[in-house]
Amino acid sequence: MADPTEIYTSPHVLEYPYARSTGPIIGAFLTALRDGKIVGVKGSKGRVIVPPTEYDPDTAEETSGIVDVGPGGVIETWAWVDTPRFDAPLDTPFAWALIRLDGADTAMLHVVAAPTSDVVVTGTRVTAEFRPAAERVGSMHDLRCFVLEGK
Amino acid sequence: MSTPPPRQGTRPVAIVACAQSKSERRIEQANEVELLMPVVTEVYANAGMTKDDVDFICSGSTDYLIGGPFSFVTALDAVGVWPPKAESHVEMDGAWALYEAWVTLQEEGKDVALVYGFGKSSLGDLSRILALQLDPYTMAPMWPDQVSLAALQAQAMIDQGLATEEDFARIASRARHNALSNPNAQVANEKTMEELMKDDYAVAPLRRHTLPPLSDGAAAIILVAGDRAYDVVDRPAWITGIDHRVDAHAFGARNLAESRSTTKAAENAGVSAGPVDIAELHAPFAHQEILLRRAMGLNESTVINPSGGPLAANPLMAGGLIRFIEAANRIMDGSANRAVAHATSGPVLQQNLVAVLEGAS
Amino acid sequence: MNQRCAVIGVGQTHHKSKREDVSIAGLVREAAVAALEDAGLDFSDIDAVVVGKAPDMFEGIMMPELYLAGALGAVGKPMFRVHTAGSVGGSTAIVAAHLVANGIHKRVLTVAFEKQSDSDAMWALSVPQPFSAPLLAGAGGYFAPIIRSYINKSGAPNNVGMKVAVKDRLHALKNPYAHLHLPDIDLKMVEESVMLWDPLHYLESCPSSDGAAAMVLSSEDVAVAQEKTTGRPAAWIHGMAMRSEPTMFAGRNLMNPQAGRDCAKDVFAQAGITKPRQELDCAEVYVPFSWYEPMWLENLGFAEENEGWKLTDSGATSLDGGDIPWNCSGGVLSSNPIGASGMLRFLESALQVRNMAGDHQVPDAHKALGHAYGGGSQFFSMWVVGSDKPE
Amino acid sequence: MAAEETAQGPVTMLSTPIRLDYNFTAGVAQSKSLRGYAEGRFIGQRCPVCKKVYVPSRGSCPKDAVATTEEVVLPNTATVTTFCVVNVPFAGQSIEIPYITASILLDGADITFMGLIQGIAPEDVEMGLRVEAVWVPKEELGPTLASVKYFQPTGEPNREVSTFAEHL
Repeated sequence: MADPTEIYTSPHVLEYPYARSTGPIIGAFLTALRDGKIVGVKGSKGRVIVPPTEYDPDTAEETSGIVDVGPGGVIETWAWVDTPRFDAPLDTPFAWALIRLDGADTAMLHVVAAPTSDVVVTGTRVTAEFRPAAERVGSMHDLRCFVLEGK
Repeated sequence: MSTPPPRQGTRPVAIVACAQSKSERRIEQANEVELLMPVVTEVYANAGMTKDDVDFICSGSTDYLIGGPFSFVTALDAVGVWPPKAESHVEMDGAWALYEAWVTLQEEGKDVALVYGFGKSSLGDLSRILALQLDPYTMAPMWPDQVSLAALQAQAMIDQGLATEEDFARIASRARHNALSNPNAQVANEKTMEELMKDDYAVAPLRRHTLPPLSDGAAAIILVAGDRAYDVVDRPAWITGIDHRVDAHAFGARNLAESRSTTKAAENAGVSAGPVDIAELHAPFAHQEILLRRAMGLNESTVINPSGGPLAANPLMAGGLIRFIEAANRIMDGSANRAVAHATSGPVLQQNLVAVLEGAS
Repeated sequence: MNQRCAVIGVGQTHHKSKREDVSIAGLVREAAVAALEDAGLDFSDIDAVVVGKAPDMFEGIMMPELYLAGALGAVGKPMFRVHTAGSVGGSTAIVAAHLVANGIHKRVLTVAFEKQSDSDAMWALSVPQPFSAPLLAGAGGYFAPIIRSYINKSGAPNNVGMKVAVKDRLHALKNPYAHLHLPDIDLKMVEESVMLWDPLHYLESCPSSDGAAAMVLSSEDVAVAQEKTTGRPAAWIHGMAMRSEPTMFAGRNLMNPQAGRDCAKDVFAQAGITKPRQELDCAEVYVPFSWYEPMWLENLGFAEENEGWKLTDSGATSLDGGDIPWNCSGGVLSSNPIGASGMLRFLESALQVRNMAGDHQVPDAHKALGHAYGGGSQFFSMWVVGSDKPE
Repeated sequence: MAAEETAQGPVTMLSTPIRLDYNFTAGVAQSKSLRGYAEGRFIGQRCPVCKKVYVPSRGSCPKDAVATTEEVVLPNTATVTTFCVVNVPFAGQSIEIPYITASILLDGADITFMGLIQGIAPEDVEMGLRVEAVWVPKEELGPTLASVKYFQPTGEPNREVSTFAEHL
């Protein structure tokens, strides 16, 4: 007989390979990443939004005009991860950071690879490090990480 | 009795009864129905009502906590929507379900509403689940976890000179102390700021004590419109102001160290129109309390999170509604005259709801 | 309702199985921008945004309205997210309308959507749950046995469902936004389509669509002003209601749920309607599987019990000469972006009484019903709209 | 992704696989039903208010909103109240199509649940068909409704639909 007080538990996996159509603006951004570049889009009053969206997030007005930004930029804020989660973009200690790319008016979320936490501070200049062209498919992961400029 | 006039709407609405489960890291013996049913039963008992007294029911929950569609549907089995009831559900914290109920009770003839929220954070990997709230093209594919995002916000506050790591620890110390007198709290102890500062970083600059616990829990409230509230309780907690606002999702496009949505909601709710005795702030991470307090313009005379707040117990989807309960209980028992309840949703405080609760003079 | 509330603008996307030309934000903006243009307003004029959609697993985004806040002009405003299963599009419209009718806001944008092609609705609705047998086979697997019960009980001829399937697809040919355009549709084509969930043929079932719907709801003063500005009439809400009952309980009437009957009774009482078939000019009713037309004809009081199929059979529900046309837009059987499907019913009822439905317009329609249901036929939302202001 | 690598046109699609791992808990009431399956029998629960028997029970009477605590062991025999023949393929499906799913009303129960019917040709199934549960071999029994392999006809005459109309 089964244990009359046992509470049954069971693993449950929810898994699906979502495939998302990007539309032209996000498509242009991902295409640029695949080509080893970063682009933004012009929003209301000409401010440059990165990553680009079809709309200016503050006014909802339609955006237009893809512009090149980066590959260098400045750390606006950061969070140092000593023990990366299994699903983190890097498996060695790194920083999540909001990075304002040169030519952009908004900051983008990505990761910064650095040897130690003390070299990652707000205001630090970083530059994009892409994966090799053959590995790039048109996703955020084409941009492997940012690294400290000149290091 | 002189019922305080509401700033929004035309009909005064009050919280008259509350119930909540004790928050726990993992409630294995209860599925959602079993978690919710005692809470709903208790709130009816506290109000001296039955399900037949209720004109409207609204709940808040999310499918992703359980990993299957329609989790709110099975939860209805705990509520007894028979004969059929006017009922609705928001895929938001229960605090927004309360908002919808408050709107519904503005209509004459709809006098009593049941509101509930429930969530079990223990079933999955909450940080990974919450990453699915992020922009699906440019953020979610990197699976940023909620602690790291909160740390970005905390660092922005430090950089802007708004807070220090010691401030965060002081808040956590006070929250745990306050939680000692809260029977529903999960994290309650006496630790000084100095002791807490010895904690490791979870994600720098956030040390472990600045993080909320993972909680399973449920909460329920009965709202009554008009003078009928006095039939239920001597001192109803009148909702004299309530508003909610959302910020841009692209948090690289806003100053993470401020919360414009909170400021606007607090203005519309009339927070500064009188002294605030206590405020229950839905600040899951310690630094967010400082941020929210600034955003609402609360001064030193306001007691913040006397229950211990989300740092002591934080069941997702019920956490905001519990802030209403903790604030309302202090109006109903006479220990406060004017209280603020706040709820948040989305990454790094994207969406915020603020309400002012008052007792009759 | 404390105050009058009107629909002053509507917008919808072209519904397709895959809208591969847009992102999710692009899809919802298409409907929202169209609704604002119809209303003669801008995003900046809007006081609050109410979003509805069905389970988040369809798109794999938890609470996607958070990500959509900027796309929908909600930043700095109240934004609300409703989820009441398949009825959500209707419930969302009602939640939005309450904000106006109960005096909280003057101009509310409400949007519902589904981008099902990002995943697969059959998968999302049939995710095997622990401890249960893997028998679920989408919504059809749930509803087909109930339909069999109805056929048995009512004594309806077997081809009534097929007649609904043909009629709604003929209607869809007159609606440029509809997903399915089947110019050669006839009974034979339906009969020869695969029997997916016996007794339901493939063509008696709804498609899976990408699409969005949006409406601008306003207070009376704004509606009157915008009618003058745009030259387009408003649709006035005469009644609205929601009802729910549990998924399963002993003695539950699955074919004719009490919650649906109660909801209809409430909404018709508010609108002063005692004989819906006579007093309404048309209805947009959530019929995802053909046989739900005769079943809902009974549930909503258009026909006596076991008599609903006779209305369908006689052609009474056809735009082509029927006295009470149902689903002139083609209905859910012709377009089914699940989260938006209910709102499309509400939206199409408003279009009819505004006399703006184009080729699928019921001549001179003054009063129409919008209806949605969801879950295990347990969540209902309905409204009645009219071309005249309610008393 | 392969297509994108070969054709270097603009990117229009993004693949975002999502996997979430959960540890589902059945709770007290459902565990009682599940324990029954592990023992090869149906355990229902009776509502203390309306006295109706729920199987499987989720711990409450959805109508009366009270906990159902009294256990009721139910037999293997049942009536098919209604059914459909599933002939639609979909992702994650584990049974070969076509198959029959039926609303199963166990003798002594007051609600139906979905079950698989085998041992009869689809065209011969009718409302009111009498069936019995066939369990998986004893060593394969587990706390899951999947312990019921399927239901098969008992050979008894069909029940009149009018005798179970309240369950439709």
